[in-house]
Amino acid sequence: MVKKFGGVTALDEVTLEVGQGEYVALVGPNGSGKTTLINVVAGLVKPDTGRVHLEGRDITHLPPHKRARLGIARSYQLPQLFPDSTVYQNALIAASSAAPLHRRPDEEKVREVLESFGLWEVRHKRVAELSEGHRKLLDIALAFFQTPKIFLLDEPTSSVSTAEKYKVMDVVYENLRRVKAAALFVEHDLDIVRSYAHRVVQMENGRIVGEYKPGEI
Amino acid sequence: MRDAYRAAALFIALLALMLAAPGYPRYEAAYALALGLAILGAVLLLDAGLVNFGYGMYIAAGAYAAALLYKHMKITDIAITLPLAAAVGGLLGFATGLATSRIRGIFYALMTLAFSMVIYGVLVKFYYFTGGSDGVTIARVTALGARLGDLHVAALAAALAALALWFRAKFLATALGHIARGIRENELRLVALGVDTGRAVALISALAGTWGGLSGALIAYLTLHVSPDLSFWSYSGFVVIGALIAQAASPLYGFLVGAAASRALNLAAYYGSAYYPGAYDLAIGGGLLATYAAIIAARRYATGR
Amino acid sequence: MVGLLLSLLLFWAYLALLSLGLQFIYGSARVLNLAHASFFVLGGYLASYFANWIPLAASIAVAAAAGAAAGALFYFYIRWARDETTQLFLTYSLFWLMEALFRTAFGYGLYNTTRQALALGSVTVADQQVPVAGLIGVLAMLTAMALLYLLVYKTTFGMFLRAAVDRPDVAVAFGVPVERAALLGIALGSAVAAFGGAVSSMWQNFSIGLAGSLLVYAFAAVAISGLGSLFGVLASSLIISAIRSAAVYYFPELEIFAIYIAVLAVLAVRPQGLFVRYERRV
Amino acid sequence: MIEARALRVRFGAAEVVRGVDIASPPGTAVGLVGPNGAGKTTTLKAIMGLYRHEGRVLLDGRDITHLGPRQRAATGIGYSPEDRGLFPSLTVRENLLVPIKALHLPQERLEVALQYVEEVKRLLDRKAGQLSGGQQKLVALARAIVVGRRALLLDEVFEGVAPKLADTIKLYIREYIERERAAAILAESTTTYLKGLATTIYHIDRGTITATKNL
Repeated sequence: MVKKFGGVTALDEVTLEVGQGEYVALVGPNGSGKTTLINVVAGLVKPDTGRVHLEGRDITHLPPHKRARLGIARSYQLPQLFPDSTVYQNALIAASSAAPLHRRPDEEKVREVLESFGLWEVRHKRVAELSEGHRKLLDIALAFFQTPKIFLLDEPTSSVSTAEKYKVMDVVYENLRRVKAAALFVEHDLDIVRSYAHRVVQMENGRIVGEYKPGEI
Repeated sequence: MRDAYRAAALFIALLALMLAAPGYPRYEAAYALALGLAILGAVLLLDAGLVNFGYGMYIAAGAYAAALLYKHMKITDIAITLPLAAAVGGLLGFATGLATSRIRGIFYALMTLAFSMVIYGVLVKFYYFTGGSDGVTIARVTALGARLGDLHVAALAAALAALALWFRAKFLATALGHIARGIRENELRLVALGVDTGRAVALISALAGTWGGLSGALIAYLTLHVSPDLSFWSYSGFVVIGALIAQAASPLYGFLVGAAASRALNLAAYYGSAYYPGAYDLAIGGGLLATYAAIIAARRYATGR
Repeated sequence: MVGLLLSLLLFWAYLALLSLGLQFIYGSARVLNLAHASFFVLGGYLASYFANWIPLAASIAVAAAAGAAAGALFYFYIRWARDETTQLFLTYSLFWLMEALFRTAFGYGLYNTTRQALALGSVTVADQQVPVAGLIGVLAMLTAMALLYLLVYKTTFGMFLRAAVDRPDVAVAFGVPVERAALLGIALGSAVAAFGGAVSSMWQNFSIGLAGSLLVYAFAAVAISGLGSLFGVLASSLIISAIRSAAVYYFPELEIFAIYIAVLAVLAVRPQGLFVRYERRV
Repeated sequence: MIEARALRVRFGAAEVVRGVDIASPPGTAVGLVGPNGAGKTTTLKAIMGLYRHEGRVLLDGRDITHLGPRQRAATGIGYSPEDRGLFPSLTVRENLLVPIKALHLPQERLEVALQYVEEVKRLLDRKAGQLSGGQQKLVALARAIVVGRRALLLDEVFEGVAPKLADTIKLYIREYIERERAAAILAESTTTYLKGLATTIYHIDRGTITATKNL
């Protein structure tokens, strides 16, 4: 996989595989291509050369919305929410993306997902009034209405206080295990990486420069 | 079931109004309800954040469908013309929806405005088919053979308005209704959640066009005359003002409030133009400015508190 | 044949003068003005009005100056628009308010300077009588284009304009007077529009309702060229003029219809327009 | 000497910078290090006057809090934004000329910048939008030097840059601030390239300085 922006080589011959239910952490300095790799897998960015496969099927040319339906879920470093709506309405919109257009979205599932992410108590709050931790959790929870096969987490704990970091990660992982989804997550905090990753991949200047077990870092 | 009861209650209330009101006020009330169907259509698009400045083209599509069925084939039965008018409006809505599936904001407003002016041009220039700028006059309206008087058409307007209320309640509750809000607030995230927003816009446009077509047919049967002006700027201007007021007034009943306000503004302009030639232009320009400023002020007051 | 060619050139000049200002204002202040055609029409009205008392050239200059003043007023009006939707409603309302102004100030008459244009006489080209006014029109368009090009690419003010449009947030930190650049950009764009209206009043009637139909043509030119490119709009105006000449020759009713088929074709293939690099995607 | 005292920045209800104190004496550079979202960029933008802020900003002891970004640049503060922020459709020469013309700086500032960042000499006639990431970093540094007679505010200037080029940039910055007695604040997510350049590292997390280490 190679991806260039103007003169910048964002991804240089990157090959990466994430197994069924495996949690892989991507580490490396800013600008080493981690977010670009996630955007390529999510379909936001087309690679210059190289393929993207999901369970053996080549999805390189599928648009983002088709990939999401196949089970590629993602979250964002800066939470991407529906700003003028409440938490409950955000969840309804996400539930509607998985429902037939003429039917009502599954409000039982809305309650289930919000409860499993500890957001049920704040469901009537407007998104602007949420704490940073809750915004992060909602951003991730929205992707759980498509029953993900693999979850692309872009710095799930950035700008969240250290106390809340582990609370956020526990909730995320409890839900990933529930749906038996794999995870590819970008993380700077090595303690988080050590406690949650099966495998650690180090990137620098668009290249994979090393793979380690969590204990080795 | 609550939606059905609510719609039935509205129908009975409106029917009573139509029976009680004398000739001219009844005509105005029925016209406002007909306009309400169009404003509902425009609100569906506003739900998705799409400001359609050419909405009049869907009204014209429905009105001319009814009028030309009469002019060329002498068909006057609403059991045939109403569904056809709705279908023609819906098709036009779907086509414009596809053409604008990836266009948003000012480009969308300008593109829809341009489409309506193209259709206005076609209606004016294909004289031998459309009657040109003189338009088409409808002599009779019937239902299953029976001739309809203006009271019957007013009752029809009440029934369609009730149907519109039922539809609005359903739309707000269905996935497509929530997806429309998602397109307005964060379309990129919606795509990442698995929604083909281009197709959703085309569907919403088709629904908007269908209601526009119905509105057009009803207006044709109320005024018994159609002209290309329905697709001209000024008509769409009044629809946009009504839709803005509707969106601000209430998600469910807004289209009725917007219709009343927009019709009142139109009448004020009509009577004002006797004293001041620019009354229509001022009504639209000034009306829109005042409405938008009021909405911004109200929103800022609500969030600012 | 020369007649057809002249009408093609005249409409090209007419449409380019109208669309250049619209494009220049978007290029210098990120404002897409729905009421832009009204500034063009204002120029036509004013030139026709003043031409009854002062020489044609002077009345065109007065019209252009009035356009610049109106543009400056428009800048202070549009500054309130923090987002694209507000900009849309403010400019759409302005269109109607200017229609009301035209109706009251100029009434329902036909305004033009054809009488003064005839006085300029005509020239024989390939044994065809070609009115001097037409040549002046085309010349005016090319001059306006050249002046705008020189201003944007060869002057310090032009450099500030381009920097302010590329990155307004960063330009401020390097001393670029972003607000003043937008004010002057809008005033100049409106002056070009009024100038265009004034010049084309030599062969075009100005009356109530013209601004509405003109915007449909100007938007087609901007949609085909893509937002912001001056050269692009010059080329797209020529394309549209050619389509119009062909349509008027074969199916007069289909003229505007054919133009918008072209617009749809371009948007389907290159949504950001033929002459613009970056994609204006969703 | 560029200083920020009790700097506070608020976006709506959220306070993003919660009382930050930073000082960089002339001839030295200091680092502002923290993870993404810690408030590094907001702090630099506030010092540059791009965001309204509480607290005071001083240059060589003079209080410039009341000045807007344009006037602060005119006092000699050069800024390189987080995403390099060049003007893509302008040539490199024009990118450097914009502040000179807009702030009425002496023409020599261009030569000064090219003297310290030599590579940029070869790029003057190219469109800034078509340069590689590394080249854009160099031009952004040069443009900051053109304005930055008294201080440089450099946001993630080493981010995503190959090690060899990062060392070159480090050399240019150190040479400039020492010879010209200018101050510098470098916002970075790690300290890797700040060793041997910054005398003090301010660690920042969620809008507050959590630790200050002298290297």
